[in-house]
Amino acid sequence: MTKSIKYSQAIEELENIVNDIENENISLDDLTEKLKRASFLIKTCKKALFNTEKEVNSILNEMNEESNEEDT
Amino acid sequence: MTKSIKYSQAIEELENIVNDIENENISLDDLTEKLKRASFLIKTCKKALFNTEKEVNSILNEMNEESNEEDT
Amino acid sequence: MTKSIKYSQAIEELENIVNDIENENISLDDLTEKLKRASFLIKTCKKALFNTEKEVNSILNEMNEESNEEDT
Amino acid sequence: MTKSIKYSQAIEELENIVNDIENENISLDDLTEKLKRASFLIKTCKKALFNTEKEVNSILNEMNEESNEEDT
Amino acid sequence: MTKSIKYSQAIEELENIVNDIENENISLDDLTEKLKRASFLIKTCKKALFNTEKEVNSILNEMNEESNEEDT
Amino acid sequence: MTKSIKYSQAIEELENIVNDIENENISLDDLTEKLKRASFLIKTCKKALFNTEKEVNSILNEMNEESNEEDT
Amino acid sequence: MKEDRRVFSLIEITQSLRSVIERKYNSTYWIKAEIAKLNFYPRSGHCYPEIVEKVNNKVQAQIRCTIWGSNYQKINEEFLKTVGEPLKEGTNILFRASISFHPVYGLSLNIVEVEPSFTLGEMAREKQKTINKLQEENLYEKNKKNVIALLPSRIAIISVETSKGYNDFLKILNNYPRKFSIKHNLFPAILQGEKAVETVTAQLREINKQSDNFDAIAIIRGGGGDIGLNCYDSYQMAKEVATSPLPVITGIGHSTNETVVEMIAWENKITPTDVAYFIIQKFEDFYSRLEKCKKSLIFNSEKYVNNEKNTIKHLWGIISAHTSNKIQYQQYHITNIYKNIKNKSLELIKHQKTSLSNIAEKILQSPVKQIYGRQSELILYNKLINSLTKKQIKIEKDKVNILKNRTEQLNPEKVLERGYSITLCNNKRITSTDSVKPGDTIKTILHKGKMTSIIKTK
Repeated sequence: MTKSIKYSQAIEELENIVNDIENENISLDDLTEKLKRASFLIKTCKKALFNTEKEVNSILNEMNEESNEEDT
Repeated sequence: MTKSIKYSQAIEELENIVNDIENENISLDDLTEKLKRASFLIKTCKKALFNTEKEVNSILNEMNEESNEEDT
Repeated sequence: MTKSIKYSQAIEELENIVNDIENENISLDDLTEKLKRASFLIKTCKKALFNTEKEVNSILNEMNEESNEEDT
Repeated sequence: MTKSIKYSQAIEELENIVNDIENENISLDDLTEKLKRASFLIKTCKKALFNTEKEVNSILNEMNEESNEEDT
Repeated sequence: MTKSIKYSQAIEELENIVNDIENENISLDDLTEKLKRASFLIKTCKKALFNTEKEVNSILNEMNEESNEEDT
Repeated sequence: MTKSIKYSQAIEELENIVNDIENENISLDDLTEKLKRASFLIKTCKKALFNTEKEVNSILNEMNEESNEEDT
Repeated sequence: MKEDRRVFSLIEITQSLRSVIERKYNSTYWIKAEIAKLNFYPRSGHCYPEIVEKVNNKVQAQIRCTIWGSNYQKINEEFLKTVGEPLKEGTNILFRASISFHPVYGLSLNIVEVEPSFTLGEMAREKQKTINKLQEENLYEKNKKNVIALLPSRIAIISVETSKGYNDFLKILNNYPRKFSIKHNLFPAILQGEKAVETVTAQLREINKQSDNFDAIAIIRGGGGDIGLNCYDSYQMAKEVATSPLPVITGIGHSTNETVVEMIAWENKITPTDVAYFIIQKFEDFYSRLEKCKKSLIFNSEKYVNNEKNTIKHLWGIISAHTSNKIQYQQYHITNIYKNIKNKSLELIKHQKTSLSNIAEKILQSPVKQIYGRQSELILYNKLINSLTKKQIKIEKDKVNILKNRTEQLNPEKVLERGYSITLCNNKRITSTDSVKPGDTIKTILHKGKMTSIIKTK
């Protein structure tokens, strides 16, 4: 997967896949394909989430530290 | 941040960001960016406050000294 | 300050500034300017009061001396 | 002072000045001027009183001498 | 004084002056004039009294002498 | 008019004068005149008391003439 | 001369009369009558009154009486003592008498006793009659209404030159220390007894004729005791007194009851001395009025002048005091004004200082407060962003996890793991036996491995 897939697009595709599987008769071969894609997308999202959380935490920590510095 | 951003504008932007986050109008993809902006704005405001405080204190001290001189 | 600012006008302007600050009608951006103006006006008024007091005392003393001369 | 200012008028004006100062109808800007006027009026009144007293005393003394002559 | 001012008129005028002075109807400006007039009136009255007394005494002496003649 | 009526008039006039002087109903200006008249009336009445009829009549006539003169 | 005629001698007759009368009237009798004539003989001391009874002034009965000298003195004394008058003509009396007849003197009453109180009553009746008559004629108060001259200097005197009263009167007037001009003319008259009425009345008439020459009439009597005064009760005299245009002053001098004349007189002074003093008093009154006037004139003229002197002094005192006060007050007033101006000016400056420093203080405090407010605002934003961001990440995480779970449940591998298998016929998943018939070849997918079978029965 290239970096070009955005988290929001990934979530959308994932939701579509899950919906499709749940509501339609898909051939077993397709199912396997779809599940593979879903598994990939989930991984992608988790990565994105993980990265974002790391970044956010770092920014928040910075902000907090600053205000703590000033407060103390 | 250039000096062209006024404190009052900065506060307004901050309020908007907070609102957006609160109402989940921001996708995770933009979250980091927005947070960075918010962090920047808060830093900017703090700096502005800090500067104003310094200036105010210097004016007040000057005034105080003067009135003390006259009173004594 | 030029002599053109009257004491009474200065006091009125000062009272307006106080009101504005108290009612938070002033943005932080203008606070320093207003405060500088206030400081200037207070200085001006003090000077005016000081001068008036000196003059008043001198007139009163003159009046008093005369009446003492005549009384004795 | 010209003779045209009467003692009674002077006293009335003085009382008005006292009232104005008491009721703070005078701004600080005008105080010095008013006091100068008051000083002038008081001087005038004292002169008038002094002259009247001299004249009155001379008449009273004259009459007293006469009645002493008659009584003895 | 001309004979045209009668004692009774003089007394009446004096009483009016007394009333005016007592009721403070006289301003300091007029005080000297009033006092001069009063002084003049008093002098006039004294003269009139002196003359009357002399005449009265002469009439009374005459009366006394006559009655002594008759009683003896 | 009989003599005795004249006496009563004379003494009545006298007593009126006496009352007027006693109660100070006359002005000082008239005192001498009144006293002269009283003195004359006393003289007249005394003569009526002590003298012979002839003398009394002449005095009474005199008195009458005088009072007529005064009345006119 | 006829034979059968019986002739008596006078003596026989008179003796017979005498014996008849003495036999018939052998007692004494009380009789009332008026004495017409007294007929008193001083030498012998006997009295032979003629007594009468009158009706309408006509004599209806008359008889001669005898009072023997020895009785007369006693009777007369007693009568005088009680009645104030002696027995005299015109007096009504009540008496006790015996009746006697004397051959020579004829019939007479021998009076042995007189009752004086009867006469007294009769006189009182007469006096009351006079008073009543005067009152009926509106004369009783008439003389009193006269006005006496202020100085009654001409007095008409009715008296007798020889009377003690008149002399007393003159003595008082002449010896009085102040020689007042009092003149008096004597009009002589009898002042008591029967003739008094006539003479006094006549003189009153005479004086009234020339009333312009007099100021008053004085009737003066004295030294005659209390006897013979009932003439002053006579209507005739009283009327003359009452109608006189001059005031009548009486000085009749007695100690018994007031007579009618005295009652109606302008003034009754009783004694002549009092009359003199009364007249003098009028002069004295006038004199003292004059003296009072003189004294008052002397005292009050001087007092008047002195009062005026004091008035002037007082007025001048007020004027000079007030003038000085006024100047002092004005000096004080100006000093006050100066003090006021000074205090108020300094107060004004002080007040301005205070209000300026108040303003300064507010200015000093307000910005700091504002900055604190802004700082805490920023901290609040910081915290909000912090928590909101974290919250959003958590929400996203949850969302992803839910999707992952759902995906995993859809994966058949999980079912196969627990011993289930998938049956395919013609590569299609079958869920019911209806879609196969015996003899069909079916493929079974297990958790591990696949197998192919042929259906025998159904």
